Amino acid sequence: PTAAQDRWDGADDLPVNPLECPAAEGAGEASPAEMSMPEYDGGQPTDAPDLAGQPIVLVDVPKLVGIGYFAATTLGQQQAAEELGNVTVTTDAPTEANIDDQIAVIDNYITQGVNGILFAANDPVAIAPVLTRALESGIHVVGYDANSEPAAREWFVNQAEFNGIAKAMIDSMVAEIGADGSFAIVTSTFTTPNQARWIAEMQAYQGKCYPELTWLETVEAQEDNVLSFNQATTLINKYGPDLDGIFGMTSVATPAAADAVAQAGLCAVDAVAGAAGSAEDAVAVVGLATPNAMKPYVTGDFAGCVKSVVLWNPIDLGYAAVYVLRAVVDGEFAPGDTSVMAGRLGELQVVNGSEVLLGPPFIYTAENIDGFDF
Amino acid sequence: MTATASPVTRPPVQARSGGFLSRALSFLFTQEVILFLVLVVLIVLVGSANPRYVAERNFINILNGNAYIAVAAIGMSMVIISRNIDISIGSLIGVLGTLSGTIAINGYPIWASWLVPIVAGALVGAVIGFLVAYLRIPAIVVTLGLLSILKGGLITITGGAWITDLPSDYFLAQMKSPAFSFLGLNVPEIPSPILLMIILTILAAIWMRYSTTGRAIYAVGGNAEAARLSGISEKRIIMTVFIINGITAGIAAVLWATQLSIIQSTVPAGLELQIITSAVVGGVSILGGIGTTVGAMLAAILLSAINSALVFINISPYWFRAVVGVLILVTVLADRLRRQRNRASERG
Amino acid sequence: MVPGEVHALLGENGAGKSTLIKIISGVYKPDGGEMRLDGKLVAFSNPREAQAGGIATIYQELSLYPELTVAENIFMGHAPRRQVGPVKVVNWSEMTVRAKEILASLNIHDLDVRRKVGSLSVGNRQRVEIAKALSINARILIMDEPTAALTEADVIRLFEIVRLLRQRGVAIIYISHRLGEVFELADRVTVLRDGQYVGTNEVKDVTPDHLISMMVGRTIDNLFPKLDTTVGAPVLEVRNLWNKPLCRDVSFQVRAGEIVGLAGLVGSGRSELAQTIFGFTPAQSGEIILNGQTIRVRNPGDAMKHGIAYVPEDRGTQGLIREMRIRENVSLAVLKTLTRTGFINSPAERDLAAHAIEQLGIRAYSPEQLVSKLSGGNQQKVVVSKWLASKPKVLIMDEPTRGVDVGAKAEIHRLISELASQGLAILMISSELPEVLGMSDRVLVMREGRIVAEFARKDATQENVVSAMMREASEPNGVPTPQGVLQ
Amino acid sequence: MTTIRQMDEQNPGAKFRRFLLRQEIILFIILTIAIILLTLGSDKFLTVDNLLNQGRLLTEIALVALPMTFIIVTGGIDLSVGSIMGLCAILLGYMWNPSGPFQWPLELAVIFSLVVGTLCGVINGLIIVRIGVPPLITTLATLALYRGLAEGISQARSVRNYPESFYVLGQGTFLGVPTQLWVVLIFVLITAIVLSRTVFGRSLYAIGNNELGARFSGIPVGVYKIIIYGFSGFMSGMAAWIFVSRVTTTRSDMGSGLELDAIAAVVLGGTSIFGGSGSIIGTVIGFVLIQLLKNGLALAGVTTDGTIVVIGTVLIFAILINNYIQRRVSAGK
Ligand SMILES: Nc1ncnc2c1ncn2[C@@H]1O[C@H](COP(=O)(O)OP(=O)(O)OP(=O)(O)O)[C@@H](O)[C@H]1O
Ligand SMILES: Nc1ncnc2c1ncn2[C@@H]1O[C@H](COP(=O)(O)OP(=O)(O)OP(=O)(O)O)[C@@H](O)[C@H]1O
Ligand SMILES: [Mg+2]
Ligand SMILES: [Mg+2]
Repeated sequence: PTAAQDRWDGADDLPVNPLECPAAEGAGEASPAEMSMPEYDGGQPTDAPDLAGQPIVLVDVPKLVGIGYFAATTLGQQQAAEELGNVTVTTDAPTEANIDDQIAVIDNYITQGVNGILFAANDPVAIAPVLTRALESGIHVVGYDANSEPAAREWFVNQAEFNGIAKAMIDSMVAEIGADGSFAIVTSTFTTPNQARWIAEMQAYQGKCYPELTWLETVEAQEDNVLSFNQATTLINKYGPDLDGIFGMTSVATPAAADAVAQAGLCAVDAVAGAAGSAEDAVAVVGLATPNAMKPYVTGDFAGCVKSVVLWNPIDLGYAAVYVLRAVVDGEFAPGDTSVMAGRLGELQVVNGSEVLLGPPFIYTAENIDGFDF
Repeated sequence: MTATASPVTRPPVQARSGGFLSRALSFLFTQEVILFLVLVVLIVLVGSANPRYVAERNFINILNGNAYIAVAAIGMSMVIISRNIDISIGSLIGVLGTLSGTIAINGYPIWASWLVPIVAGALVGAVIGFLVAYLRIPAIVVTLGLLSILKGGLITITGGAWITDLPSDYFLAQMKSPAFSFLGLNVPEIPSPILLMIILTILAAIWMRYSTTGRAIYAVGGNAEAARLSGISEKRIIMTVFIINGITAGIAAVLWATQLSIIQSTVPAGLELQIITSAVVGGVSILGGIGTTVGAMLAAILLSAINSALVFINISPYWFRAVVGVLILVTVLADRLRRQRNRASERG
Repeated sequence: MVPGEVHALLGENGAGKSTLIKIISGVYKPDGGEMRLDGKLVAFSNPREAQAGGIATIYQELSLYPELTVAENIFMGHAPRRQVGPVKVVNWSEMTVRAKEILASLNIHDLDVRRKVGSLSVGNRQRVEIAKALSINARILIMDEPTAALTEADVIRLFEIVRLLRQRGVAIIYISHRLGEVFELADRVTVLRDGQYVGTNEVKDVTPDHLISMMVGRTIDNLFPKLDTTVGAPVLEVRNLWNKPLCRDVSFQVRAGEIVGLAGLVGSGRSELAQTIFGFTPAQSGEIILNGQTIRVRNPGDAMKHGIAYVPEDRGTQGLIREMRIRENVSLAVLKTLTRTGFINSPAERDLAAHAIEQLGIRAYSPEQLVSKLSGGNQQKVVVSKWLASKPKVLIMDEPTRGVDVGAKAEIHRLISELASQGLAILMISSELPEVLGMSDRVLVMREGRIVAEFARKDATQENVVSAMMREASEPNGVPTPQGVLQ
Repeated sequence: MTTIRQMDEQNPGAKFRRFLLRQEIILFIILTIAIILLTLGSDKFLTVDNLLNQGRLLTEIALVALPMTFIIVTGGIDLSVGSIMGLCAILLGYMWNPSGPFQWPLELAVIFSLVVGTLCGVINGLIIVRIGVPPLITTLATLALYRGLAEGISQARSVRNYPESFYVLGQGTFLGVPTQLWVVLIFVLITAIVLSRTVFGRSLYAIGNNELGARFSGIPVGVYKIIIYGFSGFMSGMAAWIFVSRVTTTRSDMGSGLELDAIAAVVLGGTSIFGGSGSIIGTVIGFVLIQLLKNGLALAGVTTDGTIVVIGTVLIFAILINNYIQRRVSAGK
């Protein structure tokens, strides 16, 4: 949408598919997409050795190492590997979310000859050639968190559909600032595909359900928490009382934005020893983040600064990815199947042809957040 | 006046050549004064476009959030004045910040978590200094290697796990210091990063100008051979400079780590370029021998003020970096023209 | 050495004089032997210790900080300090005052101590270097060719200073290639050859010829072997050349086979003029005419294309690439002619270098030696040979024999004469008056950027030339005409 | 004196010893040792397929490291190469993009991006030469500027779906060897000959050792510098072209960090960061060594973070050993 571009929203320009508004709930949950299930559109490895039931060696290549989020997916993978007993997973990735380096890392593991590759792509297209090469070398490829072009991998474990996340985010924000508030966004970079997709879907959903919301602007903050903090602070200072809420689009940006709000004394609840401003000035923070990073603002020292954190469970995501790959190797999960068994997670549904859906996004609140540790 | 000027004006000895007026003029156009003027112009322009930019809180925030860069730029400018460079400084700050947090969550006293990184920084500085001064490996090579070692090593050791649950009295950078109240001045409480930045800059400026070691740094950077012949120990100076750089990196790391309730135990990307850019835009010559720490600090402030201003005046973030690049270029070109003019007037 | 003695150290280029004094002042470590100061055995492991021992040294190669002020350069390493509370800090005001005093004691009043040294002329830098050594209050002052970059007037001043110091009881080691100075100043003289001690004599007991034979191992009959040549048509002609500030409305010509000497005080603009003709600092206005044709010279490349060569005054920074080999230096200005379709013809290059070494008697063990490892004089020979290799029509030489020993000097002089007799037009800038007078067919005198006098060889006497150099600029035409607007 | 000279020429032993102790030879020995160790670490390492594949991956660094050698030999540096690469990649896609504003033929878009890359380098050169801003500062500023232009022009949109024929350069092979490796080979040969055998190359050394002296020798220092910075920009454009062809998409963050990798390769190759010495052969050994370490260590089971620790250490130690030996050699002379 052109109007959105003028606000540098950081959205991509792919087609959007907003979910039903909350009022119309009930009818909406049975997603119409399921009815017209598209054909399997993933790729297949050439001459993969039959290792059904045998030990396999996997490598996990997330976008980067060194952030809490991927530490959690790695944890989940290790849990799955331990449960299964016949899977070894090592995690290796660049130290910065850089597609050039990620390709080189994958390339090396192809040469080394692993049985399977799990990845979270820094760029869906750029990573495709090297993944295709992996498939051609008889290596199973399963993505999670950030997809590649479908033909370059077999399955993608989708943590939550983009429109689902978008809905949860906007709904949570509206619950705090009302349907006529105004908000800004702190994202990683405009070129990060997942974030761009979420923002696009948020825009579509907002346009459909809450047209009165004011969309101020989106700022970039890399995956750097000090930079995120500074950018959030700048937004707070720039808009003053005109700013009602901030979205953090990454697990780095959200706690940093919460810190910015807390240090500016703009938390909505006066749990923070008298430092809270009036409800008028308060700035709500909603975003994607891991629970541990957000506890201080939900139940800890700055309790109440943040009311809802949207996220799937990244441990489960990593866990599911390993189960999916094991099932593929064992021949229990093949194109055309509509579901797959994933250990403690039970049965997971196939959507969009070749994606395994982890489930609806989870919303952490003061009530439940202390039950999670990652 | 020369580029070795510092905030302390020189004794007003009447010069034989060049009248008082030209002298006053040339003082007016030192890099420091230019940076300051640019800063003022920026504040006035952006402030009139969006008055919230000049709000006291915004300014405090800008300074507060970037003080660690200015502090690191102090050490960096000394390194560059001595005709060396340190491109590992971003990684070092990441490592020392993580070290600080690790100490804090493991039940050691808070002062240890503030002090140990500084000592560790000094040690790393000593190692760099030793490699450069005694084993004669160029500083850029040593620090290029060290950059990889620190960056990779940090992740190998921490696995990228964030540090949370920091004790509540750990956050040095969030504390305010009633430092000036005892002077009876009606100054608002100044956040400690800003206070530290100012104090360290002034100390460094005085030291660079009034200590023999400080002068020797200029000598070594200006002409190492001559410095040796004047009996200055080049090796000792290089060691000193890198140790100080390590110390300021340690202080910067503590400010960096204590700003937020989470420490992201990774290396902040591109931080070394920000710090080096601050030093060179501040008038420190990459060829050694010229520059002041005050200039470096002003440049660090200016660059962060520009970043903030771009948000305030609604420049499309897609064009952010292009605008910053142009502004750096303009500052550098202005400095160049000034120097050429000065040289021409010296000759004429 | 005894207090109040001036002890001259002589030797050919590369004899080891500079090396010896660097050992004395703690720069190099001796392989063996001992050194006594006041009868006590001393060993300096670095220059600081030597300075503390009262030894101050003026090194042959200038060692200053271009970005620092004159005052700081003088006091680097031993700045006056002042107690502030518990710490000692540099006392800037005293530094300025004392720098002025020292310069004043050298009779130098026109040097602003707060100027950056980088903006000074070579001559002025040399003065700073002297002031720097004097600031140490040394008991022993070592001077390695201090007069190499000075003009007569400065030399006279320097001698006054040296005598003054001698009266104060300072012992002075004095290195120079100008024998006249030795006889004027020194009490005793020591000669070195190939790093070996040859002998020490009272100055009053020796003659110049005797010293030369001690140094060179043979005698030199004529230091200025000027050949009579037939002067041909003008080759280089300069008309109304302007390049402010130091080249003001200059016009002159140099004819084939003629050696024109250019004399002037430090900073009179001789080098500036030469560099303007050579295109290093292109002219603002005026004409350069070569063999009757006006040429445009925008950079040294242009000048070289037209056959103008320039031997610059400072070999270290301008003349040589010191970290490169002799071969590479000699061929640098003529690489284009040594190529086959862009590739360097290595055999031809080696021949060229070998020829140069032989022609000028450069003391090197191979053309592959790094120039930085040569002694000062031999380096100078490399610069000269580099420009001779370009087979120029006009050769401009700026201080061609600075720092060159008598033997080599005679060699270079003979070469200059020979080149002239082969029809080359030569413009020779020199601060050594005997050289100018001895070698030139014609002498031009420059002052404040203008050519103020011209003497034919027979009229060029010391008095004439010096008085033209020194005369106060009082003529009415001293005011710059608006001619700069021309063009 | 003559005796030394004769001795020097007649003693083949001494000559051989000097040859052995040359910078490049020592590096080559280090490389050989590394290869042996890495081969012991994994049997997948020393295979033709793996090595050829590594050739593909080192192309971009190799292409910018070659002109970087020229620049560092003159005592300069170019930090903007990664940003130029990003800008060229974006322009290539932007001008071609069939749904974009220009929709140029792909060939034209490639040529245009190469021209712009060259121009970016020339602008660096002009600022350095004409205005006299030191290279480090100039390219630090243009590092931000060119990357910013790439971001601004792309508006964070990527361009994909190039025609199949476009991928030959980045993914195809010629005579069994990855196409881009031939490109690297050709440029290695050209730059090596230019630097070691031509007037231009000799002049670069002269400039690096003593710029003023070079100017007094009639070398057109300014022109030469503009040429090499322009060449560096051109090669960044080449790297962008090959990279886009390899990964089939454009992103504005392509090539970030490339400058440090290239500089590391050059420096590891024995080129003095202060200018005046160095060689293309050294640089080639430098980038090959870095790439093989990355690859071989990964094959031996070392993770990426561990690998960069090793590379940093190797960089310091290689220079240390080399310095030590060179000093011994020159002391022995
Ligand atoms: N840095 C150096 N390394 C090795 N040898 C050197 C070095 N400098 C000079 N030499 C050699 O040492 C010898 C003595 O040189 P020195 O500079 O002492 O001569 P000098 O007597 O001062 O000559 P000049 O009159 O030309 O200055 C020469 O043969 C020279 O080649
Ligand atoms: N009186 C002066 N005041 C300021 N600068 C001066 C003065 N004299 C000379 N200079 C500077 O010194 C430089 C050297 O002048 P130039 O070399 O042309 O003189 P010269 O006659 O060759 O003297 P020298 O013997 O020092 O080489 C000039 O470019 C000028 O910048
Ligand atoms: Mg000497
Ligand atoms: Mg001169």
